[in-house]
Amino acid sequence: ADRPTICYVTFSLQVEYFQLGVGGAKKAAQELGADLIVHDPQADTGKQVSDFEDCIARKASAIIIDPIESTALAGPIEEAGKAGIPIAALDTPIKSPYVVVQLGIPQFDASREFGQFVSGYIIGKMGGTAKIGVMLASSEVQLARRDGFLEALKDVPHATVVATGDGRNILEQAQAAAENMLTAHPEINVIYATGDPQLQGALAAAQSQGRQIAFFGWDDVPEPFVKPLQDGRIIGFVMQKPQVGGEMAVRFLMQKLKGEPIPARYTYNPTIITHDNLEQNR
Amino acid sequence: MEAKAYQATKPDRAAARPSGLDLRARRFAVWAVRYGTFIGLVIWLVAMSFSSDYFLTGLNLLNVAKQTSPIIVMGVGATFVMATGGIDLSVGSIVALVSCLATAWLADGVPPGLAILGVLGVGAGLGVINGFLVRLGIPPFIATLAGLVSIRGLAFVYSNGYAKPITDPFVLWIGRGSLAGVDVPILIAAVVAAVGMFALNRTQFGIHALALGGREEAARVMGLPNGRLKILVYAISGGLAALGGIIVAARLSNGSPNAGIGLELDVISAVVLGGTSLFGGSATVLGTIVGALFISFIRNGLNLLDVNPYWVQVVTGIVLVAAVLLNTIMNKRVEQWARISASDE
Amino acid sequence: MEAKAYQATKPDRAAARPSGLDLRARRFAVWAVRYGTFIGLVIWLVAMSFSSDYFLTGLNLLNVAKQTSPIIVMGVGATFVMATGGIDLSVGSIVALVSCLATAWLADGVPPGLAILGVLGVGAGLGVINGFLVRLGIPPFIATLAGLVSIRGLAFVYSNGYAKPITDPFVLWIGRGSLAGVDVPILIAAVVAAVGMFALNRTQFGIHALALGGREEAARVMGLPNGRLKILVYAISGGLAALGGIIVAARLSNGSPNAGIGLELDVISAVVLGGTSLFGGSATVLGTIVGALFISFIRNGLNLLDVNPYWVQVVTGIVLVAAVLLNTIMNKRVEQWARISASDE
Amino acid sequence: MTTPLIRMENISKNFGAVRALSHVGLSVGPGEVLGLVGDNAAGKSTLMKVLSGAHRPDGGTIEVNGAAVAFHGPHDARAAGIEMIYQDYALVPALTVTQNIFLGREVLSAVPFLRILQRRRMDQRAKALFTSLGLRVPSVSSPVRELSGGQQQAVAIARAIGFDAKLVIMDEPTANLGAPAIAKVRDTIARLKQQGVAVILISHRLEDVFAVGDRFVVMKHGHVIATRDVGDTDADEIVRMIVSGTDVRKAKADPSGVGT
Amino acid sequence: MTTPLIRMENISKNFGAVRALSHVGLSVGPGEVLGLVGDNAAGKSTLMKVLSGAHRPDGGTIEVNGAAVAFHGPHDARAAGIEMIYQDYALVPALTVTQNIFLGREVLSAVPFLRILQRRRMDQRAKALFTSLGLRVPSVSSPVRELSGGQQQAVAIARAIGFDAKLVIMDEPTANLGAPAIAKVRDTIARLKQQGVAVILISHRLEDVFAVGDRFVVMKHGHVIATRDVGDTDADEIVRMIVSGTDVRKAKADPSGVGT
Ligand SMILES: Nc1ncnc2c1ncn2[C@@H]1O[C@H](COP(=O)(O)OP(=O)(O)OP(=O)(O)O)[C@@H](O)[C@H]1O
Ligand SMILES: Nc1ncnc2c1ncn2[C@@H]1O[C@H](COP(=O)(O)OP(=O)(O)OP(=O)(O)O)[C@@H](O)[C@H]1O
Ligand SMILES: [Mg+2]
Ligand SMILES: [Mg+2]
Repeated sequence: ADRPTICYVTFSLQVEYFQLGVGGAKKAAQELGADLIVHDPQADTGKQVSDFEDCIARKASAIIIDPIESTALAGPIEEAGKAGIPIAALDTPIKSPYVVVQLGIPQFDASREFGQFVSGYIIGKMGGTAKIGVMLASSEVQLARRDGFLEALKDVPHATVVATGDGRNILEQAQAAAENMLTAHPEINVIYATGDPQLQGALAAAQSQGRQIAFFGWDDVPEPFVKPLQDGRIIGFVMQKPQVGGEMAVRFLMQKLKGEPIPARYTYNPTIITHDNLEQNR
Repeated sequence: MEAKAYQATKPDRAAARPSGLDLRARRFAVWAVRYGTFIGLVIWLVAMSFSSDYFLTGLNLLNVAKQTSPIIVMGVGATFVMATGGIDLSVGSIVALVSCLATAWLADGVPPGLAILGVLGVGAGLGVINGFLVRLGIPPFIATLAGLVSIRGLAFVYSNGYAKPITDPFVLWIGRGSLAGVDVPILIAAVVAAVGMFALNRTQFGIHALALGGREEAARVMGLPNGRLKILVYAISGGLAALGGIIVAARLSNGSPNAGIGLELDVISAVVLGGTSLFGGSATVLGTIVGALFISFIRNGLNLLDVNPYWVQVVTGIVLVAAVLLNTIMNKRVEQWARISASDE
Repeated sequence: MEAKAYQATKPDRAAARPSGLDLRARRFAVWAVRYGTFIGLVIWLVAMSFSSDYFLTGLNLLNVAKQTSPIIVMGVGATFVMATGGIDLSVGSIVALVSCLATAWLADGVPPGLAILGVLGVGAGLGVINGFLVRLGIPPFIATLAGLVSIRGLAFVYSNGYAKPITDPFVLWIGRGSLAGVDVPILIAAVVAAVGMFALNRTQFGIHALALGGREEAARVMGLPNGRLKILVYAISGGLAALGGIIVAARLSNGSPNAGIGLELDVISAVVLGGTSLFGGSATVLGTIVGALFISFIRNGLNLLDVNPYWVQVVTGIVLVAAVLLNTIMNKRVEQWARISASDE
Repeated sequence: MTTPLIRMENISKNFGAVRALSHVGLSVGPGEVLGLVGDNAAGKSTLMKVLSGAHRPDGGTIEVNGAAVAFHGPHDARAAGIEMIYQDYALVPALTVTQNIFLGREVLSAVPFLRILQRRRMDQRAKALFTSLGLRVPSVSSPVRELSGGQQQAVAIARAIGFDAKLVIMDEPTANLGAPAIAKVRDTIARLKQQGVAVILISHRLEDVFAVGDRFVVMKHGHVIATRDVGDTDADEIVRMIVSGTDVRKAKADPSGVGT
Repeated sequence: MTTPLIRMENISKNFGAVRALSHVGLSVGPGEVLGLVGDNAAGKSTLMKVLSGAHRPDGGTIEVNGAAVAFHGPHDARAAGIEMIYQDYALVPALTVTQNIFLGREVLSAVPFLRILQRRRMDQRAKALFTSLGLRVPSVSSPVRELSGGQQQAVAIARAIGFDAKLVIMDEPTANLGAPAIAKVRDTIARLKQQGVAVILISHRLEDVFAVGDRFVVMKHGHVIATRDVGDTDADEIVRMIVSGTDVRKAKADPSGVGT
């Protein structure tokens, strides 16, 4: 009972982004002398609630949650709060007095900013005309990334979204969907992908069809994206640095457990990675 | 060709009379195998209570019971389907569609009671379609596999992929409230299980479903309404899947087209673990409850032990095989072995 | 009780002799139903080529063929399993494990040839375990369902959840290269299909698998090695799932524990659509190829038409049911009807 | 002639191109034991399945006690007092003896709509039934799967005759039976006859019909060829008719009828 | 006495608590037709399944032409020239006539290891087989499912006697058959006998054994009770032994043997 136990209920460890977040938290926990327990609900909301409840049952000192669907957790969070367990929420904000700190990037705002970056590219390098394909997956976060992007795009009248593909966050599905989309729309010259598998699938599809397309996308820089960035196929890329979120969540919770004051919100701005700043961000 | 003669090397079994001790041991073995899953559950509970301080707390047990309640509700439906020798793969998708529909209707101001009745009707209606296809002669696996794919597609079409929050207090109460000190999901599961148990063992419908699964041709010539029975069991399964969907949505305060992915496999595993035959003719609702709790407690226990979550999956699969092996194969062998000693008495 | 007498109202069927035209129409109907899926595929191809300019391009057709090749490869294995009356739900998970293993081994400097042989061995070995469990008497659905859960768990344990890129040029060539102008995945699928067709129809093994599925007891008393046959078909299915896993990993240049989720359902759908019986005894590799292409072309066509991707799922399920309905039910009815006219001749 | 218990007239039935029955007539009086004989594929089983409601005829009429009836399924025929003992017994192996005996006509409690079984009542009645029939089973609550072949047959017989049947149809009840078991079946038939129950016995063993039957009906190729009182014929004549497919007496009287 | 074709000695077999066979002996000479009779559950089918390799005995020896053999499965027994026609024919409905006939002993091409079927060759041999046996099927490449019961029996018979069998076992081949079909089975047995093939015929119809058999073997409760040459006995004596379970002649000679 000397060492505090922090429960980390992630989104899905099947996605590298969340693994990095867990990595950051592990680092901080080791440094600060806390036990970190990781639960992986595999993107299943029901399992996430169960895992969260298991954390309450095992009397964790604090809980970090990366919500799959923010509304689903209202009940268990209240339970935890009443049991005196402080909670940190990553990525997706949760309205609850028991969530002592919210960490992450405001997805809609960040994607609108990124959309402005894309608009700049379209106006500057493509004469303001672009046929855009969007590759997404139906999760709350990724839909927000699409909506923010579309908001920014309204300022470029000749840039139109001609097709949308659902990659379901599964690489094979994403690649098949992208292949079909590119076949049906030979005019597409820009692709915006709201997550790793979607971007990777679209890249592979374009490569197999030998198409010249400007790629923009989200999340992290796994190995497969380095070369396309160097080759200039990926023009811009939002790197969220999820490690920061995981690490800071542990730090804030430890402070909270010691009774120190902490901020209610902690936002960090994502970096837009391009060909030029790739090396300093790896 | 080999030319080795059989020798009468084996001892003359029928002549070897077991001693009294031997007899008691045999009786115990039969009993142990028959209630294998139940005993497995008890052993697991005891072992876990020694391994983790948090396991045997009221809070944890209640949590697990709540988590299991949708599986129990849907498992009762699946028990009836399997009693007739069928299978229903579409229940997870019905959960998704129902949770989206209920959320949308509630948001449109439909009174909660009406919305709930409405989605129960939708679930039962989808079950009727499944049953009708099975009655036409499509193998249940295929008919409900098509349902699995199409119905989830409908959930996505209807919700456009978005999950939506539920704010209606009555529905939220279904998911997280309590009545007379008992959590509502647990209460619902208990009522459904009790009604299911009664219907299977004590009503004409239950016997007819078992007869249909036991030998369809005999049921037919005895004048049972096989076609109607098939439609009925799938309708029950669909309706209970909808009820499960309401519980899931209420527990998550959220209607999502991603709800219930893979839930059909949990439900089928629970029913089979409970001892219901995949080939029909023999079914037990009580077993289904034990099977569902077994799966949940294994996950919960491994979680509390901080086992790598990936290993939990591996272990779950192995336990499934081991339990079924015990239930079906050993059961036969041991019962035969015991019959020897019984007739020796 | 009703008291209405039967009247000889129905025309005397055996007496009504069909005209020549009628006969030709009947023969056509039989033929149409027997090759229902194939005709469905052709009609779909023609309809799509009118609806979308991009459909009938070499690029698109090749794309679809490439996308379909892992399903065809795995479908050949599943065809053998279903010939014996079994089912294999574990193939999607084998794809995941194999893709992780191969990627890791390649990263460790194992020569690609060796790594491929190694994972083929792993796939076949897992199949042997499946087959062994089935032989012990566990229903195939349960044995391989446990495999589905456990093997994907192993993939996550092994990879720790991380997807890793593949850079080995030989393996990448398998996914994206071509040989004599033909894409390698298509080539592999063609070779596997040809060997499978030959093995099913022209070898002792194929006939024995069909006999086992057709009537197990008869196969036993005729001295067929039923136990060994079961292990063999699941080993083949596992090995071909591993081969499918290599193609998938190579095509995606990536080994991921998430690969192949739900692939088993696509594979089973393709086999059933092709006309192989879920109950064993009758199987066709050619049909499986047609079934796999049918599913892929439906998805592809609807995508090209910019149909909401969610509707694609709904339609896929409906097509599955419709095709199986046509294949099994109508087939029987129409063939019986045609036999009447045949015996009238 | 008094009204027969059952009168079938002009019954026809086709399976695809196979004409299993063409314009067949048959009647049975109360307490009469009728032996239905004929070569394989003569249509005996099909005719009896029509009578027990398992098949619907393509044409023809059925009368019970002079009133025309239409059977929409085995249920209707059983309600009319017609029971059939199937060759494979048509028992459900996983259900108990009692459950099998009452299958499709369970004794229900008075609670409306709910169709709740009165299990103890049914068990008692099943036990009483076996006692009254002089048949023995280990326990009425053991699954039929665990019974021997002979015991299973006893259950099938009890089910058929335990519910005030007016007519019991037996499809080859003695095939595969040894001599002692055959004797028991004969006893059962004789007892039924005494109680005024009519019996139709399909059998390839003519000696069974000679032992307990009143009348032969000979079928071939979906037609009734001839009818003979047991006292008025011998095995030789019946076999000749089964093989030739013609009524030998008519044939003698009218040689043009031979070789139809 | 010359070496018999088959000699079984001291064969025992238990199923759980049921002692199906206890120390049974039996021998058959070449070309001999042996009628194996007995009440239900006497152990006839079990004994024959031991001989055809379908069951392994718990003890005892089997000799073929004087040499001891051990059958590890039906395959071994068939290789030794022992064929069995099962009561349900043991055909695979979905396979063709040819495929059924050659099931388990397919004609393979010379390519090593690959076990490729010579389909045309097998079709031809199957056709020739049916011609030589005087049996008829519509086409050797039609699935057995589409054949009538009689045609299916023809396939089962052809499979059993088409491969130089030394002994053909028939388990109740005439149950459920009409008179004309029974005559055909008798003809088949007579033809086999002429060719020097031994036949063991299990039948509840004693007249079949009297018509074509040489010797009766009577079983009861897992024991062989008596053996009689056909010329040396009558139906009455056999039936009495089947029912009583004792050898009536021995019983007369030694009254203490009665009522065992
Ligand atoms: N369900 C069915 N479908 C198609 N044909 C059938 C069906 N039932 C019977 N038949 C055919 O109808 C004819 C009469 O068959 P049925 O079974 O009535 O003969 P049976 O006199 O009972 O012969 P057996 O003595 O062999 O039992 C046969 O040609 C048979 O093949
Ligand atoms: N596979 C088995 N498992 C358990 N018991 C069996 C099995 N096969 C046969 N028996 C039992 O062995 C005994 C002998 O049966 P068997 O089938 O050899 O008799 P039979 O003489 O062929 O009788 P029938 O004339 O009825 O065919 C019976 O008591 C039977 O129940
Ligand atoms: Mg019949
Ligand atoms: Mg027998």
